[in-house]
Amino acid sequence: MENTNKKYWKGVEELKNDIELVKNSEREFNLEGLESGTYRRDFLKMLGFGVAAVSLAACDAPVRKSIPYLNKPEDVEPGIPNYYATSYNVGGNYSSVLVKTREGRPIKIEGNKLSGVTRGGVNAQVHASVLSLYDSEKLKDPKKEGKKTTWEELDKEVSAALASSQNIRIVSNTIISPTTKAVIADFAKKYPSAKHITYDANSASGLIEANAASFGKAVIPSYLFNKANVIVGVNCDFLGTWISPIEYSSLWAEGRKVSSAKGGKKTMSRHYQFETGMTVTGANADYRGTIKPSQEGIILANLYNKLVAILGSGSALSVAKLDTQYLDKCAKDLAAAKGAGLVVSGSNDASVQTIVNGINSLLGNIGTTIDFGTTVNYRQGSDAQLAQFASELKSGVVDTVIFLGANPVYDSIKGADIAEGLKKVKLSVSVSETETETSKLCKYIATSTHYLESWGDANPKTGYYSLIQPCISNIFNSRQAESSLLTWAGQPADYLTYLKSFWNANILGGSSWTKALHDGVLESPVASVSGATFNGNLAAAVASLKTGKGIELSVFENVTIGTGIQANNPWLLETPDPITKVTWENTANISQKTAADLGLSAGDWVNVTVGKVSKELPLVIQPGQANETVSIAMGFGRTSAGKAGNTGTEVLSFLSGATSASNLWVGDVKIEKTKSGYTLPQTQTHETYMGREAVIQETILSKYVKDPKAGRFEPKIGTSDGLKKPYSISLWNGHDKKNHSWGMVIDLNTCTGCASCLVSCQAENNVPVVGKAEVARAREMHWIRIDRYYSSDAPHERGYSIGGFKEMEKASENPEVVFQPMMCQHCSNAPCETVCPVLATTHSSEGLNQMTYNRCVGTRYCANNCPYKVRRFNWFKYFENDNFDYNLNNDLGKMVLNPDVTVRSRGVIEKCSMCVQRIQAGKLTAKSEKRRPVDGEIETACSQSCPTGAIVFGDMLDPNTKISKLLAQESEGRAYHVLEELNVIPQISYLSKIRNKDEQRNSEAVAEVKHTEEHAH
Amino acid sequence: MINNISKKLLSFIIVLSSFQLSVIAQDGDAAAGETLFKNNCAQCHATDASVIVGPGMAGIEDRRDAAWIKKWVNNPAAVIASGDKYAVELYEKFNKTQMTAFPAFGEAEIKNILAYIKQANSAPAPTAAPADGAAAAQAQDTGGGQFFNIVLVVLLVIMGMVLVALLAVLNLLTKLSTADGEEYKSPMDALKANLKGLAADKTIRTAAVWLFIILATKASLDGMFKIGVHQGYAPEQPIKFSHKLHAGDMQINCAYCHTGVYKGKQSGIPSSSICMNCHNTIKKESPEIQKIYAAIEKNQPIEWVRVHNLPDLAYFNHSQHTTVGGLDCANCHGDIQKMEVVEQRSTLTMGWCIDCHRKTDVNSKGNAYYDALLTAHKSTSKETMKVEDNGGLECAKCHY
Amino acid sequence: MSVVSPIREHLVTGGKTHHDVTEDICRHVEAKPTKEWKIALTISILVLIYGAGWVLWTWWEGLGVWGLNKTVGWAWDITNFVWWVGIGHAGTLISAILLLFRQKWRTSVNRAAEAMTIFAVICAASFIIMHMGRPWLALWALPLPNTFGSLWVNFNSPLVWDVFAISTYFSVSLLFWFIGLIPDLATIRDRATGVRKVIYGALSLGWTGGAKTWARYEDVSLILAGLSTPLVLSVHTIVSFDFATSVIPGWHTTIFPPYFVAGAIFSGFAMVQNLMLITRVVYKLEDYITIEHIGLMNKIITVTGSIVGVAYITEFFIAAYSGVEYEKYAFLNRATGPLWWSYAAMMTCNVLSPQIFWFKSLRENIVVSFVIAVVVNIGMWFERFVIIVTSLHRDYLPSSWTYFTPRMADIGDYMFSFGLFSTLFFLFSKFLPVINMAEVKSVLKTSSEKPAKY
Amino acid sequence: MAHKKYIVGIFDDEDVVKDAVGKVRGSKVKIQEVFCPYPVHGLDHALGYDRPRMGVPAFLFGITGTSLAFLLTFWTMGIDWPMNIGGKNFIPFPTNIPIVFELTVLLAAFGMAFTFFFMEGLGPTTKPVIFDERSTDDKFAMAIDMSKNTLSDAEIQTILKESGASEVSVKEI
Repeated sequence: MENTNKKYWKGVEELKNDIELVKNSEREFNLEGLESGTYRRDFLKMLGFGVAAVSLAACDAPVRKSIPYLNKPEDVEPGIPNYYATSYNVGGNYSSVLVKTREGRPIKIEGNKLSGVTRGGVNAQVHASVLSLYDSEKLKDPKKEGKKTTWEELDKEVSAALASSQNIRIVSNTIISPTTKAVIADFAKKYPSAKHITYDANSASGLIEANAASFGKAVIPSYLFNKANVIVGVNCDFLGTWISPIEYSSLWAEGRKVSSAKGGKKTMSRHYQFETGMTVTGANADYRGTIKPSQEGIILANLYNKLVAILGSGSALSVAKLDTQYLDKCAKDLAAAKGAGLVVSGSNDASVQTIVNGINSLLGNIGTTIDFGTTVNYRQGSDAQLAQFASELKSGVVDTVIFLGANPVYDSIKGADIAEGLKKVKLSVSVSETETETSKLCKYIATSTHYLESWGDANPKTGYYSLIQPCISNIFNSRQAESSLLTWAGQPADYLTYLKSFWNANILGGSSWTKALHDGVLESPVASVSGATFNGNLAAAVASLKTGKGIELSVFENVTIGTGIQANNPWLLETPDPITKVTWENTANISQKTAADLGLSAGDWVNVTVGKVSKELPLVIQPGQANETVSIAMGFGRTSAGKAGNTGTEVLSFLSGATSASNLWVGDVKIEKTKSGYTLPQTQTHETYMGREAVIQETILSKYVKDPKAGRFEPKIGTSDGLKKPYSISLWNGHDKKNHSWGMVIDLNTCTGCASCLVSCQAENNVPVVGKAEVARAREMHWIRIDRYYSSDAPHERGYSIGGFKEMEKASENPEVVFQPMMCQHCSNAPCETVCPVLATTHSSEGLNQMTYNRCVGTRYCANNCPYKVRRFNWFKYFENDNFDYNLNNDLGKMVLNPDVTVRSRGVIEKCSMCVQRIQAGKLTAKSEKRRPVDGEIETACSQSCPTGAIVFGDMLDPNTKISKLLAQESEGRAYHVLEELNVIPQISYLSKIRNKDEQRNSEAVAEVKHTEEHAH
Repeated sequence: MINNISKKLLSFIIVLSSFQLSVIAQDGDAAAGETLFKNNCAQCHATDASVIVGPGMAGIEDRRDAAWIKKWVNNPAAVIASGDKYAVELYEKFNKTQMTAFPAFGEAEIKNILAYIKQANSAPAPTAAPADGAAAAQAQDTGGGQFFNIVLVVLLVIMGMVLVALLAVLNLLTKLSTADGEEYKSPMDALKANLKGLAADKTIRTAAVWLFIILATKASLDGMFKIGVHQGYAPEQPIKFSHKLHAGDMQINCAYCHTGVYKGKQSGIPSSSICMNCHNTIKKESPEIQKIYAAIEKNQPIEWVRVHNLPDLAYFNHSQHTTVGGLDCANCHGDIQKMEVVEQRSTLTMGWCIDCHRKTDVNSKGNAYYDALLTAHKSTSKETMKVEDNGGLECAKCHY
Repeated sequence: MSVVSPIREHLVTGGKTHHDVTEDICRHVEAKPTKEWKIALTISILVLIYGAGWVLWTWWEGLGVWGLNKTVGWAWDITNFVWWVGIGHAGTLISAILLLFRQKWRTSVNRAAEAMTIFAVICAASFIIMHMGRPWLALWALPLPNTFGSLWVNFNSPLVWDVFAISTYFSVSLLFWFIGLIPDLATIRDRATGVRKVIYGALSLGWTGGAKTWARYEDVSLILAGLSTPLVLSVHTIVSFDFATSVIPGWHTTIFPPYFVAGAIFSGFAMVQNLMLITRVVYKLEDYITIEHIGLMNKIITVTGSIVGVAYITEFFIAAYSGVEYEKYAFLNRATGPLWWSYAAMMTCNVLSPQIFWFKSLRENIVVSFVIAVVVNIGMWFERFVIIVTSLHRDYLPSSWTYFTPRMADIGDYMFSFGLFSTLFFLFSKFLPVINMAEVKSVLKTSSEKPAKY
Repeated sequence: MAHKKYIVGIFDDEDVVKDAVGKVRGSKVKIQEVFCPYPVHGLDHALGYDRPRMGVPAFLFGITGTSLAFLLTFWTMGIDWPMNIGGKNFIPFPTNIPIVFELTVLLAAFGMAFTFFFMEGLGPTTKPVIFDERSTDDKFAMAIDMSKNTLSDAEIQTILKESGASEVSVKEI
């Protein structure tokens, strides 16, 4: 079957990239019938060392069985991982990835550095997708009316029904696979009444519409954030969720990196953000203004007018004057950076996007930072199509619907309409991996496969193609969506053949299929950046801007759960939201002032009412939230996601029927308190860093240019010989690191707080999921956390009094934000090591702070004595404990475990090991090849997955490594150790945060806020 | 980048395949070839014309040229697929049994093997001289502790005897000094009296009690040290597979079946397909081998009983010890070649690991990884560089 | 026969003869248990069983049943531990230091105080075991040869120091107590018959009370006292090292050793006071435990309470003077942060409440003494809670700051220690002489010596 | 064992017995031992005993404890298995001082106590020779071993009575 054609990345056989060799080597002996090739399906039975412990006589040790492969696949060697290149492609979100498999089971997703799109970056959702593969609540068989059925029966009945259908609709999210589209086209050929409806849960329909109107191109262009000197985002979370965040993060970071080396890059792009709720993007902006969602268009129109005034070209639009903080400054900077600016809006309102197009074209950004030569396919959904479909469905025109992985009943605004309309159709088929809200209402469910079980391809951008290959054969009795469609279209179901011939005919163009499969990508990018001419009707756009009143509700997509497709993924659920740090549920975020006005305080629950819809959910008082707005994340409140995923509150139903609906906001919201005293499942409850410069060091660009050490805090210890650096004083002689000195450098400037590293670490290191109640008790187990600090209005000097400290504990109304990834610092003088009574934590000669779980007796003294509070205690036995019914508690979920890392038992401490298993494996490879390890060969899970490259890992003893060179440059610049005065000498350095801001005193900033507020009223 | 690494990996594999004799390879091609042949080819091919699984190798150079052989060895499937006439014929002739590919063999290796085949056919086959050095080392290893115990026991016995003798003398002397007026006792009676006296003597009683307590403590401590240690564990296996026959008499290289031993963490229990490499032609009728057939038919793998059980919390990687450390299998597993049923020879306790790490030199010769370390070590110490000196006793080398 | 000196107060009142002493004390050992004792023991055992249930649950489920979290890794467990160890100081202190200072009034109280020490240390030790994530591996904290290549222990760790200090303290206290018991056990033996005679005979090690033995015995007692004095000071010093040698602001404080020792004496005396008053009433030992004793104890409580108060203020001064912002914050946070109430409770109970003993009438009032002793122990519990929890819950990185809320298992496990303590104490008070007869007898005659007056 | 004959004098008061000891010894009577319910200061001196030197074993055992503790800490952490713990030196000094102190005290205390038990023949199986059971209550019993004395029973009894003994009896034990 298909399996034998898989291309994998491994040591030996990779040889001359000759796939045939490997393929045939499996046919070493011609034992007909034995090598049907489905060995991977049986991996549950046949793990290389599946261990069944059987207790025999009481005093004898249990006998452990070793079960070998019956017929060992040549490419699987127990204990050695294989890597397969494939592509993550769920709902239009795309990432080219490598999948690490052990004994035939995928256990980890890593970025594919060969990809020109994602460039080795992976985000939290992609990392977590490997766990979705092992979701024990997935559909195990095809279903008919909720009951198990067989494929033969289903195919027969569906085909028969299709034959008599008059009006067929295929509903899907964005499909970026050209071959899948071809399959749909084939299907439509057979059933000419079939129409393909594409929609997206978080749609860019308005953008495409606007581009069609403005430029005559119904496409999404490429945004070149790396080429922009001034970036302006209006409610556009391009670092978190908008269109292609991995790609944008990487490009954005290019413009944000600075170097303290002599002659090093000391320029940065300047980033303005105007938004309602605080997003990852806003948190990383240099200047951040707050707007109500209804003001998106107005503020842009005002910006346009200001630009017109400065540039003296174009004509001003007639729009109500609205000034917000930093808007003037933004206009000035944009005008100054003409042609190298970039204005983006996340709005789904074509009018708003038209104004954005107007601004960009006024500034001459089209063709410089906005590339219409390479367009992107991530969002193709059309809200109009969906609306039409919903109304057709309701009116009974449509008699057959096939949902291709889509779940519009839950994740579209028309959900209720569709649910109602589905009752009227004759045939409804859901091609779905899990039983969703939509598929529950369908007659048939054609169980489809996870992308790691599927063949496929993707065309994320013009000229960029990539392949999807299965890394495991189907775990359940499922069939991939394309095969199902092909079957019903009366074609051979073998999708691989179809895919191959489609590629040969349309894509490969002479290049090797094998190589493409091996690399995962096939790229022939358009070299030049091209523009388009603006023809939009700005006046009409301004005229059709929607207005809001009262408190406005803004529904947003958050970084972790997204639109809720992977809602039943405990890793994602437990990943704290980068901003609120809330896990496991969504919250109503309101500003400090609005909370005060409404008489709400932390720990309250509120009833949010829009029209007739009213829902109760917990409250978060969010600094930086626009006043008189409430933001709630989508993706939660699913009803059929599964045990873990049915949590939080569904919000799209607030929007159904609202005029501004497609743009995910609605006005006139009522909020009232229902109960109080609730402890949120939050991983960080304190907001500010209390002016502790030893923790966070930051400065502004202009100061940094003058002095690379600007903003650095260098503690000195007073001695009888005067002030001394902390590290120069010691009672001890210390210990040399002779072989390696592993360390990390983390750039606070480019860490966006996206939490990709967190999930990557969780996957790599078998970190248990503890659930909502335990997170609320502050017992999450993550080895790496991302500390998010808000600035405070209190001047630092006032801190030395009770009142001053209290003041510093309060975040500003619209604070500056800094993210600081925090994990074990691997201190050379580790306080934790000294206090362990049983030597369970000691130091290695390579600079690692070693945690030996099996020696730990669990006194927790080390955790108490850790100044960074990075040690985690196993309060319970998180595996095989019914109270923690997550992946560690079912046989399927356990398949995701990394066999190289011990699963910790209860009562022991665990913490970041700097991925010692990877270090050991890398060293072993080097030793076997009789050489020193090469830089980049050994990577930690976090450093490897960072889309912006903010984490650099390596051997600090080897002068040729990236980290050594970086430290050499930054040691007299931005590099600092957190809490340096403690003299613990960490192996982890941080690079201070540089904001591209003008020098401005805090008090003035406060004054300006007040000023603009007055102005606004 | 990954390509680069894999290329390096590849070159490493080549080195690895010829690993054991790479040093000797400089002495003569045939010697290197012999090792290569015995490790990789001898399972199926004889050096003479006789057929084992595949054709005999005598005269191979006359039949085929070196380039063809290399192509074939590296990727037989490709050669067959290319429609090479000779290859196809061979394939048909041998039951459509395809030869294992050895992609790692370069020209040098092939040449060495050919040289060996030539040599083997020209000269009478050299008698195998199995080197039992490892076994001897093993015996010595455990012998140290035993020897000490024996000495201890002998000393104790001697001491006991001396004590008795001294007491007897003392008794006699006392008796002599108080002999007046006391009736003569027969020697037997005297001895009896002595013994009685000994038993009644408080000091002796106390000493005996103490001795007993000390011995009992020692015994129970020893017992406690043995908890969880399964030295000598030799479970019955589902198939009466004899390592003595395969590894000993037939001299099949360990790595032929335990394919992972030089490559990865696990040495690997061979899958049935590996057994079938030979047993689809050899001894098919044996009831034990029929079990393999049955397993394949039922599509159910054979459940071997694991002999060497390290706890999950200890990470042990075979290739670190075999490929990098250059250790023989026998070092830990004992003389498998002589075991009918495999048993656990070593204690496999952490102390045992640590002890070896303390004593063993790093196999640093010719390994660039260690060059700088070795220089640094030599500058500070006269001792050789032990595993310990390179962090071999650190916790996270095995526990993570 | 009674020697009465009219101008001086007596350590033992009521004109007791030596034989009266024997009778009074042995009566409780020899007579059938009283109803009150039975009721008290039953209640103790019930509390013990209830607590043991919680302890078993804690061990079965894991420490997650407590209210601890990632930031606050110790709370009630170590608070209780330090509290009990502190209480355990008074016994040996009374026996040893007062013996060295020849304070004869101690004779009436030292037996019960020493017993209390031992039981308190047992309770403390139970928390050491209890607080471990894997208590069944507690043996690993001892340097024993093993099969792990002989992996020893970390002698740098204050917890290992604790192990040595607590076990030494426990065993030496036990020895001291037992040696003190030998003559009294012999007295009981000589009055008893049957099985009791055999048991008490074995326990009394064949004591006859020869003058030579007594002379050596006195020497041994004195040297043991001499050894115990630094020992008792070292124990709480070492316990304070758990905190003082760490890096956590609020823990890393050089004044901890004296501060902890003073606190330990303070709480220990308060506990002795409580037990003494109870014993006095229950066993009608008013003649042995006189108002004089109570007054003296109260004075010590006031003095140590004030020392502790000075330490609290000194901490603040050091924090402010150090210039270290973490320290400053830690101490301001103690008094004004989210856990301010524990700080307030500590200050009120420990520093303010004992000051009422400046008034003689209150000092010699039994009810007031009892109540204040209880209050002091509550205060000392809060002192440890303040040190442990408020320091931990907000340390260096504000991102990790949390709050601490106890759960039922925290309380249940604490109750276990109370049950254990009272059960042991009631058993002791029934089966062993609660007052050191030999010593009391020795002061009957020499009671003309001036009792200690501070 | 052959029974020995003793004369036992019972005294009621410590001062009386102290005086009596002087008188009896003054009369050249060898006193086996005086048994008291509580320690009587000066009695041992009156009986002519040496100063009890229990400090000697305590010191010796204490020194042993100190050395053992140093050995234990230095050997285990410095020699047998040196480990890098928090960047500190392998030899745990001065961090081993608490251990050294505790072990010193422990060995000194127990060593001395057991020396004492050994010297006095005290042990759980020891059968005490009790001349008068009241000697652990409120009486002082002076035992005189007749076999060690040359004076007659009557003479000794008289001396005892004259010295203030409330009772005098003859016991064969």
